[in-house]
Order: sequence, then structure tokens, then C-alpha cells
Amino acid sequence: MNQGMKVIALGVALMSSVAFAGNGTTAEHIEAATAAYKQVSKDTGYQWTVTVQTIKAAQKALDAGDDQGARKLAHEAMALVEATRTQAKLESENWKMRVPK
Amino acid sequence: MDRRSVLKIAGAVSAATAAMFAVPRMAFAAYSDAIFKQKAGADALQNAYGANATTPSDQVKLKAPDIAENGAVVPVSVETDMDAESIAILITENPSPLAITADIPAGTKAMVKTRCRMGKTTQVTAVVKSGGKLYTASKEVKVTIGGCGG
Amino acid sequence: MSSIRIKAKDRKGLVDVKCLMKHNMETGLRKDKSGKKIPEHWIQDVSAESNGKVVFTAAFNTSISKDPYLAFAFAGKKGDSLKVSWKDNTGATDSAETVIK
Amino acid sequence: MKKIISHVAFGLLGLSVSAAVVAGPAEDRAAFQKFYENRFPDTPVADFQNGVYSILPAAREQWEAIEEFPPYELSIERGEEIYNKTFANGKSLASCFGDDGAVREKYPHWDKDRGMVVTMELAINECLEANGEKPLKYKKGAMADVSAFMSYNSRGQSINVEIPSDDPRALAAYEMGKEQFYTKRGQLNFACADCHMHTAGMMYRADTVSPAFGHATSWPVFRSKWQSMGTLHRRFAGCHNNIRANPFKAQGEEYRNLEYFVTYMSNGLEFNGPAARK
Repeated sequence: MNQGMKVIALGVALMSSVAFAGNGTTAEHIEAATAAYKQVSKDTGYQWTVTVQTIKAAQKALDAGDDQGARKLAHEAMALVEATRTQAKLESENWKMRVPK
Repeated sequence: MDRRSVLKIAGAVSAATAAMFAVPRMAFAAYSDAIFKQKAGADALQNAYGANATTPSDQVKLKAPDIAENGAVVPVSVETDMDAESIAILITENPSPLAITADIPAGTKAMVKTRCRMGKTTQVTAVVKSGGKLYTASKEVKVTIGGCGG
Repeated sequence: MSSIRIKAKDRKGLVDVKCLMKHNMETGLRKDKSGKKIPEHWIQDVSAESNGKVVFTAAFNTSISKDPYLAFAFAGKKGDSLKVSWKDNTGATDSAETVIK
Repeated sequence: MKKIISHVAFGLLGLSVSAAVVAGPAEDRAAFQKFYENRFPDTPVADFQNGVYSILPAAREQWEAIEEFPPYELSIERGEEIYNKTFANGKSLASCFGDDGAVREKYPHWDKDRGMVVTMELAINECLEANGEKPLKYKKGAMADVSAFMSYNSRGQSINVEIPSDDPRALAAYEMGKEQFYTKRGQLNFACADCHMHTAGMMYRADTVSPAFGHATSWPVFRSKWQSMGTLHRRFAGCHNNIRANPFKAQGEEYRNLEYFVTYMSNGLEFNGPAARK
């Protein structure tokens, strides 16, 4: 798990450029969120349930022709990925504080 | 609980199943929709006991939790020292409130324990029929939605 | 094997009986995965006989929990027989017999 | 004066160094158990094996009413049948675990040859597969029944999980379980320890959370919420889902090591499964 942490900084750098650039099609935004989701899974060894649910919702919205809604959800999924990373980063040290001495 | 006793009972039960093929002579209390499908407890009592005037009595001992751990399985027990002919349990907020009637023949203790379903926070009433009259004890059972599903 | 488990114990002339009856006790309100209502199916009547004499009868509504539990007590003694039977709304019946301990 | 200070400093340094050196599983466990004993001074230590009922008298009464004729007895019977069923090769689970399967105290244990934690449920499936039988699903159903039967026959055995000091991989597995227990996960940002240690006994909406001391003792359980039997790993997964973290695979390395840690923390209590829970 610790070696995963080292990859995190790189991962954050990679994804932020795609996610919040605002250009590109909505499908591309969903793709980017999916890729980021897979990457964070690999890096941290775990995942939030809501992230994949949000990606699925984005795809569903896009399929239903709701481009704006889909884009919003894709960005939300990206934010969840980032939050997952931040949590893992903080927790790589913080968990030790909860151990009773 | 002692594990051996359970294994023994299991053995006794399976031995008994062999005798089961003969159709048993049933002596059931005769469930009836006219009693149990009533939407009002008073109507259910009227149809079950021919009366629905009730008197609260501290001789009716009702045991049910203040807060149910799980509304699907709420332990309820009713007991009385009165000379009872029948015991019933009403769960006011259920679609049909009457949950159970138990007939108590001579020589049987005026007591019944079971587990009930409660859809939401509800008044639970124990009814004891004694000398043709109905005596009751009630309490509220809180049914909550838990925080931890899993 | 019978659907009924009985524990019956003589405690100074009073026999403590505890029964557990395996039965789904369908309320008729539940829906299955396809959204179809599961028809009501529940034990309506329970009867207990000791040495051929009825010692307890009860009628259940659908508000009795799944795998119903029933406890009662009657004047009897060790070595007596005890038979517990149920009948559900489809007309199905089952019974089990034990010797009081 | 200077001398005194340096002595004190040296003394402190020495203390902290020695503490760092000896702080291993045994010290972890002592501190863990002490935490709960301080938090719940009214609970006799041995009673922690009864989960939330050890700290919640009102719920305990309902639990005791359920235990009068617990729904898991049917599971024990089913488990016994499966346990004694003859395999195609003429053997049975009894060939692996003895006539009554009273082997709960042997699990979880560190398997040095394979370099992994072996749990009872894993061992059950390995016995099945070694004899050409189909393995069982780990979370519920037949596996929970067999586990219930074996646990029942093992009631009263003391929990005495060992972390062998001659194999650093065992300590690493323990440490992984420990990290799991204390690390915040999921969108709700909870660690096992947040609920079941630091706020144990407090309410989360309508539920009081159980103390983790004693968590591993009573499995499998019949949970009213499930209306069925489930194994410890089913519950682990349920908890992870609750905090919106993807659960790990039942009997995967993560949960086996978590079981290793949690059970080790309850050393000194007794195995008392199966049990009824809300």
C-alpha cells in the first residue's frame, strides 16, 4: 500500500489537466473520470462505492441525451477520485494516531 | 445454552418424525379472517371474543422493549395471575392489529411469548380474557430505522 | 425433518415449552426482485397436545415474525409426550412430537 | 544543573527508544483491551464477547429473549448435515476436522509454509477442494451453516491467536490488518476504529455501535437485519459498504489479515458463536 502512495502525486498531476479543462466532449470527460477511477484504485488499493455509481449515472445521463447533466456528473466523479486520493494520502500516516498507547 | 441439549433434542425430533406419517388429529384454535383481517383492534376483539370493552389492569403483565432492536423480530410476552381463558396481542399501527390469540385451557399457565413484526413505532396491547371480560396492559414500542445496514 | 423444533422441560410440575417453527410467514406485502407481490403465506393455527389432551392453541396473523417462536407452559411431567402442529393458509400442515424432559 | 538536564534527556530518550523497540502485538493488545476496560468500566471483561449487548442493557433483554430459542439453531442443524455428508471419494468434512469439528480455537492462524493467514472458512473450502468437492460461497448459506455447527461445538474455547515471532511475514500480516482497522476509508471517512473504538457505545442514528473488543468471538451470526446467517467477512463487507468504500473480497488477503488482527485483539475471551445479532 505504501508504494502506492508514491504514485499518488503523479496521478493527481495527470488527472487534473483533463478533468477541469472544460473542453472536450462529455464522453471524453466520462472516459477521463473512468480512467482516473481505475488509476486511483490501483494506486491506493481501494475505492469508494459512490465513484463508480456516479460514473454510471453520468453515462446514463449522456445516453439519455442530457449532456449537461452527464458532464456535471463526470466532474463530480472526478472530484470523488481526487477526494479518495487525498484521503489515502492523509491516512498513510494519520491512522497511527488512532492506535491507543 | 448447553450445546449437548440441542443435539439431543435434534435427535429426539428426528426420531419423532417417523411417527408423523399418520395424519394427526388437529385441534386448532380455528383462525378466521373475520377476526384477524380487521383494520381496527376493537373490531378484531369483538369478533374474537364477542366483546370489545376493555379495562386496563396491572394484573396483565406485558413485556416488550421500549425501543425495538429490529422491527421484524420484536420479542413480546404476556402473563397474568388471573384465571385466563384467552390471551391476545394487538399491535395498533400494523395494517391488521391483532397479531395472535392464544387459548388457555384449564391446567395451562396464562402465559404466551412470541416475536412480532412492527412496521413503525406503535402501541402494543396485551388483552386477557378472564371471566368473560377483557383486561389490558399497553406500552409503546419505538421502531427506528437503524444507522448501520450492512 | 419436521419444520418444528420443540424444547419441553418439566420444572416442578409445570412444563416449559419453547417452539421454533420454520416458516417464511409471508405478509403478502413484500415484493420479489421483479416487483411482483409475493403472495401471503403464513401459519394460521398452532396446537399443542400432551398425552392426547390439548394443552395450548394459538392463531397467528401475518405479523408474527418469520420462523415463528412460541413459548407457553402447562401442568405436566417428565416423560409425558408433547405434540405440536401447525396449519398454514394454504392448508399445509406439519407436526413434531417429543418427550418432556 | 546541566548534568541533571542531560540525564533527564538521556532518560527520556532511553525510555522512548525502548518503548519503540518493544511495542509489538502484545503491547498493542494490552493497550487495546485497556481502552475498552476504561471506557466501559461496568462491563465484566469476559462479557465483551457478547458484542453491543455487553454495554447496552435494554438491547440485551431483547437479545436474551431471542437467544431463548435462537434462529441459528436451524443453521447448526443444516451445518451438521453438510458436515457429515459423504464426499464422492468417501470422505467428509469430518475427515479434515474430526468428528465434531470443534476446532474453532485453531483459527485464524499463521501458516508458515504458505506464508498466509488461514481462517476456518478458508480451511473448510480447502478441505472440500482437496477432496474434489465444490467450494462454498464465503459470506452466507451453506458455509455459514457449517461454520455455525463447528463454532457451536467449539463454544468455550479460548481465543489465543499467535503472531509467531520467528516469521516476519506473520508480523507484516498483522500490521496490515492493524492498518486496515485504523485507516479511514470510503466517502463517509470512517475507520473501523472511529466507530467501534473511539465512539463505541455511542449512537449512529438509531444504532449504538459495538465495541471492537469481542468482535471476532461470536461468528457466524444470525442477523435480524439479514434474516439469515452470515460470516464475519460478510459483515466486514457490509461495514465497508455502509461507509461507502468498496468491500474487499471475502477471504481475500485484506479481510483475512483484518480477521487476524481483530481476533488477536480479543485474545483471552472465548469463542461463543454462533450468535444472534440485531
